[in-house]
Amino acid sequence: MRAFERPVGRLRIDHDAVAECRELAAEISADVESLARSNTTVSLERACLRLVGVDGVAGDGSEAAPTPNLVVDRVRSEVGLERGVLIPFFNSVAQGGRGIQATAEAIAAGEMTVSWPPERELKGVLAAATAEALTAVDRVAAAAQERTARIGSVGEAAKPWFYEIVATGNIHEDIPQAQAAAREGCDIVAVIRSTGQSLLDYVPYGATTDGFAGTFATQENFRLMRAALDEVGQELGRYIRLTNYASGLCMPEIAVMAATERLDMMLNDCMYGIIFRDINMQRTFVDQHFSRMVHALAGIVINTGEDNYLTTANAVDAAHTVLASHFLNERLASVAGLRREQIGLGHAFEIDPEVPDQIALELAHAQLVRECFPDAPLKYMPPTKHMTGNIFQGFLLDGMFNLVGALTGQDIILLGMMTEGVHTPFLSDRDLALENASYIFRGAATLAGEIRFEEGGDVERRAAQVLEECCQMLRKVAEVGMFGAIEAGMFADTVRTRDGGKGLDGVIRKGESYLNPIVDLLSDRVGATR
Amino acid sequence: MRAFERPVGRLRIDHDAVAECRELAAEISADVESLARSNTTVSLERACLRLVGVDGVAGDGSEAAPTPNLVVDRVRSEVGLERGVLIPFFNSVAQGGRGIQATAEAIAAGEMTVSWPPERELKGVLAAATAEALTAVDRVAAAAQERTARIGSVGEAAKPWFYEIVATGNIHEDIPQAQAAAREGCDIVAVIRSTGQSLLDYVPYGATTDGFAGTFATQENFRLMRAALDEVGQELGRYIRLTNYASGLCMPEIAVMAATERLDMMLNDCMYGIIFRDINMQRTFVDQHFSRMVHALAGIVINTGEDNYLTTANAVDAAHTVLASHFLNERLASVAGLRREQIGLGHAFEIDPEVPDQIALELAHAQLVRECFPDAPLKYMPPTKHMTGNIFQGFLLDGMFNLVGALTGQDIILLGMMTEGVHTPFLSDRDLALENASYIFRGAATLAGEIRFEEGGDVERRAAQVLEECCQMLRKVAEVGMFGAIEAGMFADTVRTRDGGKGLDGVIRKGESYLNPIVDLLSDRVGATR
Amino acid sequence: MEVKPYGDARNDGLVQLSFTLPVPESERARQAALELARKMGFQRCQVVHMKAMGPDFTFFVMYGSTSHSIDPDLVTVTEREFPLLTVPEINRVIRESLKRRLVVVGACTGTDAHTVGLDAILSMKGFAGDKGLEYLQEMQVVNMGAQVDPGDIVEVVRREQADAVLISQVVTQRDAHIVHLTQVREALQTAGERERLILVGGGPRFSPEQAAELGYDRIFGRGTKPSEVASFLAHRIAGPVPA
Amino acid sequence: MEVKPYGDARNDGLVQLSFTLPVPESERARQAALELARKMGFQRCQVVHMKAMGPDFTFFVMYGSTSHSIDPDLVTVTEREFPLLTVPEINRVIRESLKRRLVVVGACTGTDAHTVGLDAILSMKGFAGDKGLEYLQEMQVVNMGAQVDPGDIVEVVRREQADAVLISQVVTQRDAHIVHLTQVREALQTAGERERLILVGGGPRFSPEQAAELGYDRIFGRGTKPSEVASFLAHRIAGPVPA
Ligand code: B12
Ligand code: B12
Ligand SMILES: Cc1ncc(COP(=O)(O)O)c(C=O)c1O
Ligand SMILES: Cc1ncc(COP(=O)(O)O)c(C=O)c1O
Repeated sequence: MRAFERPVGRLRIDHDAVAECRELAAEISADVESLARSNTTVSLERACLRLVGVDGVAGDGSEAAPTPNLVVDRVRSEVGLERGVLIPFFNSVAQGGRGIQATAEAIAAGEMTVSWPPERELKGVLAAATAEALTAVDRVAAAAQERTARIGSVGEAAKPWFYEIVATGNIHEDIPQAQAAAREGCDIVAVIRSTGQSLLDYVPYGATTDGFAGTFATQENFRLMRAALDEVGQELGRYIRLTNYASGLCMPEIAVMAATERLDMMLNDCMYGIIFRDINMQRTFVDQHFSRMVHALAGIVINTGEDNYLTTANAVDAAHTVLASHFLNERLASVAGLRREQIGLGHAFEIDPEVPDQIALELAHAQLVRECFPDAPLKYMPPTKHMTGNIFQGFLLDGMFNLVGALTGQDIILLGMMTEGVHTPFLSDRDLALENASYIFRGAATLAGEIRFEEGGDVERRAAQVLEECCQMLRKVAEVGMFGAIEAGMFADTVRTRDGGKGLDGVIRKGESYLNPIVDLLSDRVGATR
Repeated sequence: MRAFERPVGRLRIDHDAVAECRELAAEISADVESLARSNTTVSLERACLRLVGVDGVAGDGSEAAPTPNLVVDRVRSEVGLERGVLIPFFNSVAQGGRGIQATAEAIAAGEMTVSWPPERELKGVLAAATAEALTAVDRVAAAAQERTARIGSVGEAAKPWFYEIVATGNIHEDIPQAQAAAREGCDIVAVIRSTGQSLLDYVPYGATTDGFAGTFATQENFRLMRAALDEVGQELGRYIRLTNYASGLCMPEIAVMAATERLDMMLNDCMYGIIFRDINMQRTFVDQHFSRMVHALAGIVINTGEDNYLTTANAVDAAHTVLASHFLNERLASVAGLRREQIGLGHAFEIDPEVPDQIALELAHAQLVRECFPDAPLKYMPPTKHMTGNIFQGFLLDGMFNLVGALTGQDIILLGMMTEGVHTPFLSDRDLALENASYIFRGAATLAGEIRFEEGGDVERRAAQVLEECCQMLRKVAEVGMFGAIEAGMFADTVRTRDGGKGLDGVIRKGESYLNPIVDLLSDRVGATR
Repeated sequence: MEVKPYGDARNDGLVQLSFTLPVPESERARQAALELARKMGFQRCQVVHMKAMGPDFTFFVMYGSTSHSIDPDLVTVTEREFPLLTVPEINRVIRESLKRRLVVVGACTGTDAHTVGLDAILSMKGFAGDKGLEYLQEMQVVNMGAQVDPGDIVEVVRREQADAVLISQVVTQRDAHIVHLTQVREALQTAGERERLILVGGGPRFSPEQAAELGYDRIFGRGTKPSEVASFLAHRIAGPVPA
Repeated sequence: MEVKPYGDARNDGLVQLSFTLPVPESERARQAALELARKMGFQRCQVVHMKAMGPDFTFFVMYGSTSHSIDPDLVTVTEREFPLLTVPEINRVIRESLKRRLVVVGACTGTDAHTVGLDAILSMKGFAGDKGLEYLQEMQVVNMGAQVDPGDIVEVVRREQADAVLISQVVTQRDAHIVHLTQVREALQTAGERERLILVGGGPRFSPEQAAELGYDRIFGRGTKPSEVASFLAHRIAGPVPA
């Protein structure tokens, strides 16, 4: 068996067209970038509070609310958020003198008022805030270093990395299942979230056992799973990666929690929330820019969500929309400071198996993405939409997905489950999926370096067509603008309006005197365009 | 989807080595050919009787014996078989004046004596025998014409042809299962035989329901199944092929029955019986030559059995033995008059899935066979030895087999069963296997024309190595001779001696005055080397 | 006539099973699996595959011959209780019965965000060759989309004076689909709207016979075609129509 | 403690099933499958896949939660009743107990021609890293090969004065393996040889607990290693040896 290799130059593609796509993406993203720089959101501000150490909940049961939410809400109502939450908050810290968490709890409980410091004290408060911000940002960077150190001592997993999902809803069932998966050969564990979490405008607290088809993303759940995977990784001599979802209304906060709990990868797309959760587009664009800076510093690899487009749109007709979105996601990721090797573009094997030449077409698509993004740790998603209750045929479809993944050198292989069309994965489904992938990669990975496609043949022609359509689409998007394109339903066949969807009321235009040392430090550290 | 194509020229192979292999095969086969021409067997003689119309059984239950056996036994004991059965038999016909079947029954019952005709009557008897032989041989040729006509009117199945096995042991369960398979997309039905039939020195009679893991090959079973497949083929607008096994102690008789019942393909190998059934090698070589002449005239495609080698030998180490045997089988087939397009060489996907690069190696082997035999209707056999009770993984393995079959343009695809490691196929196993193959061929067949292998890469190097080893092996076989090679266990890791095994007593050296108009006519018609 | 599963012969009763036991892989585990299969009524059981799933679990693939049989003629079947109508027929029925358009409100409720199934039924585009309900001239469709609160559904039902409510549920883990469908029914009941409405549920893991227990007028399962739903609605407002 | 199958939570009881019914594909067929699964003791059954297999049959894939449970501590297990010995230990035991070589006759009987399994046990080459019985200095092995008549086995047993007879059966359709193993035992009994012999059977579809019903001293199943068979033979001629 050869070592992992990213086969490039297997298809002759139009490199001028690729360059044009990148330029168009830059042009299109400009509006989004400036929107992201000129606005803040409640979640972004809460994330900053979390970074400096605010945590906990107040109240019980369904009355419970996270302290960061309560603080931001009070600042918003008493001071406004146009200038950010940190200065008013550190003003209170300075005034009360009881430290960060206690101050936050006091504000949350309504025991302290909040206010913008008077001009003469601003400098001192800013200095205090900046000092804490520095510590916070260092902590994020430290997580990246700890990861590197651990990989060095425990051992790195060989690529491609097999990625599996646990989804029992109960963190205490998730843990043994995740460990079992790692023991059978899984390299990356994703704990998928309970349905509905992404629409909550707060992050639940503590260890949870009551998710539906997924387990709530909480700091404690992150911590428990991280510890469990460190333990099993040690046992196996292979660092096991953990991933979750920085998306939904709390994208920035989840990003921050992931960074500090040393998660390794995060689902983090520039448009997923807009399209699939009807989250307001402005909210999403602001949040994603911040969360990506956090990921950049934390050494987290992001995974984009283009695969999802093909669950609502047709995978042949809409193949170019995936590629177009890749160029946009790439651009928005790099302006947020993510390095090429942190941009795990996501795509998928979603063509209906009834379509003639399905395997050849998938091969063309997967190789095209590889050719366009030779350095990206691509994340390849298995068939989902066309998985039925025929688990035998489904197992085979997953095998062909694995094969195409092997032939085209995809870095991250999300393993398909034969029961995808039925239920969230059983323990045994995951194990069988690993057997499937191990066989295919052991048997065929060497072909990644071997296979050539006929010049001007079907595979090459199909790739050329998709690239051409992608280029045309980006030209059109450049005309109508990013917002206009989404309003026109150009992605995933889904129409969203600029002011529609959830969470717009959480977007606040930054005032002239917006002050946020965390954002500033982050931008500087990761070299994000400011 | 493209039309079926046999991709050739995908691997750069040493064509001089291929030519040398063919020459060596001719050299090696010379002994076998002369053995086949200078001997006859009891089964060959019985087959001739069957061809001129002798049929039926005498006696009941376990005492029952087919009339052709009884006649040949009597001729052997009373006249000897050195000059063949036909002249003594037609001498009796002439004497008794009661027609062929009645004469046979009378001889069988001991009511008539048999003798070689006196010199002066010999010419007349020979003329009568020759007239009947002509009718018989015409009947065989007519079956070929009827097949062509039927295909013309019903419709031809598109290649590759999917081949499935029925094996209930009961012809009346076999029939609906075969029809169900055809309706789901199967193009060729094989009724496998009961265990042990190949060691019977007679062919059972009538419709049978008591086979073990297979149904007895009888003329009536052939007839019933042929009718059932003609019926379903008509319904589907696609001619459904029927196949069985011309091997074992009755190889010539089964060949004759198949020819007259219009079977379309026959398993018919030059060494299978020797190696896997411990049938005497002289018996086998004589029988196979005769049976192949029959197949040649009947337009039957033979399938050779090299795939079996890999069930006892290691599929990587012994890959070249398969290829070497192909050259021998090809040679012995063409000297028996089979046309290139009738020589369905058999090979198999039998490498242990635990072996690194298994898929790449299988691809190399399958493409190499394709390159060496560009015109052969290759028959590709699925994994059997490494199929376990893990039916999911087994289903995937079968899928990869289908894929390699699609990429290398194999003509005949014997569909793997996910339950190969468990039981003879269930109705549903066959249906799932067809779904598997349909998906893979629909999705990937176009790649057969598209894929190239890196020059000097692993696939090409592996193919070169196998060809080189094959050539070396044939050189060695040429040294020790065919008999010596088998005695040395060079095929399938199995040792057999020249005089060992079953059935040697049924081999008779032809006398100077051996007379057999059927053999003569057959040889002439098919252009077999005499 | 009683029948049994068919492996490769009439009434051989052969069934394939797979499951995991929380028992470490061992001969004991194998025997436990065999014994469990026997309790289920299987005879001549075989464990054809056994594999450790980590130190605590074992996965099995088995074959066995069931001792149970079934008479297909005696099972109760919720056959489609309404005729399938063409688009013009449905439009005519609505026009004649209501003298106005039929108002349909659809939603994925609870935390379920799987809209593809509901859209397949409602949207112009439709499903499997059928146009969706929006295509019917005499239907006015309000598609509320994903993750809609029962309270919001009640509100829209009132505002739009809906005649029919269509609820989709795809996620079934820990019976989410049952819980959520029940919540909508209860909210409509509390609001006094249930009785006058045609209440329909659907999703891939539902079975029509669940309608009664859920308090719905009709439940549709996987592979439902829009024309079936439209025909059912027409049937309900008009009573059975002559073919 | 009683346990149930584990899908993705303790004791959820989830089991996957597949089978074919001789009923044309229809809603009736689906209900028949569900009802049959209920008879087997499954609850919350789902037909997740249903496909016509020709006009007369329907194939189903199902999931259901079994109401049965099992206490793995209470199942009877045929644990290996003899210790595993090394090659020198086995040779020593034979030497000491018999003062001569142990004579083993092996055959695939009846119409069975699957010799790979028997060869795996007997031949030098062995299986899964173990050498076969031929490798043991103190064993004298006669491998009679495929499709051997019981009568021929008796003859060779007498001629060679065999101590042990090893019979392989791979084909199981219509219980061929049971029939053939029984024929050999009966032939040996009739010949008066059974009692003084160690009679061993083997093949992939056998289970050790079948020894009693078949009248064999030991039955070995799939994946048997030569060393297990050799250890068993040593154990039998010497009685248990101290480890
Ligand atoms: C597409 C898809 C998604 C898309 C949804 C996009 C969208 N806008 O709908 C995306 C990627 C966003 C997604 C996300 C998730 N998904 Co999802 N998804 C699927 C998938 C692949 C296909 C579903 C589909 O579109 N089917 C096609 C439609 C046409 O079929 P249908 O829904 O059955 O609808 C038909 C009938 O059921 C019926 N019908 C349906 N509704 C109604 C309503 C009425 C009134 C009527 C009359 C009829 C009717 O008519 C339709 C036409 O015939 C399935 C797996 C699969 N292959 O089934 C998983 C699946 C449904 N998802 C699942 C899960 C768990 C999730 C997540 C919760 C995972 C997570 N925790 O992140 C998320 C979150 C979603 C949420 N909050 O609900 C699970 C559910 C498991 C279970 N049984 O509980 C599945 C089964 C995958 C799995 N095995 O884990 N998913
Ligand atoms: C190789 C093979 C063949 C080869 C056999 C070559 C040879 N010289 O043995 C060939 C190609 C000739 C062949 C032919 C047939 N085969 Co076959 N064959 C197989 C195959 C692929 C592998 C068997 C094997 O070698 N396993 C490897 C060995 C090492 O394992 P094992 O036999 O289980 O042996 C181990 C243990 O069981 C045990 N053991 C076995 N015997 C003994 C004896 C003793 C005393 C002891 C202690 C232990 C022991 O120890 C061994 C080592 O661990 C299986 C399918 C499969 N994947 O299992 C089908 C299979 C066994 N064959 C089958 C059939 C039906 C046939 C045919 C009858 C088909 C036909 N009608 O033409 C023919 C005829 C053979 C005949 N007359 O018996 C069926 C049997 C179905 C059933 N359950 O009844 C199978 C299961 C395939 C299928 N699903 O249809 N076959
Ligand atoms: C980019 C991205 N974010 C988030 C999610 C998870 O969605 P949610 O947590 O909103 O249900 C997904 C699901 O696949 C995704 O692809
Ligand atoms: C060439 C050949 N002949 C015959 C057979 C069938 O063997 P038998 O009928 O002798 O069991 C096979 C089995 O695969 C075969 O490959």
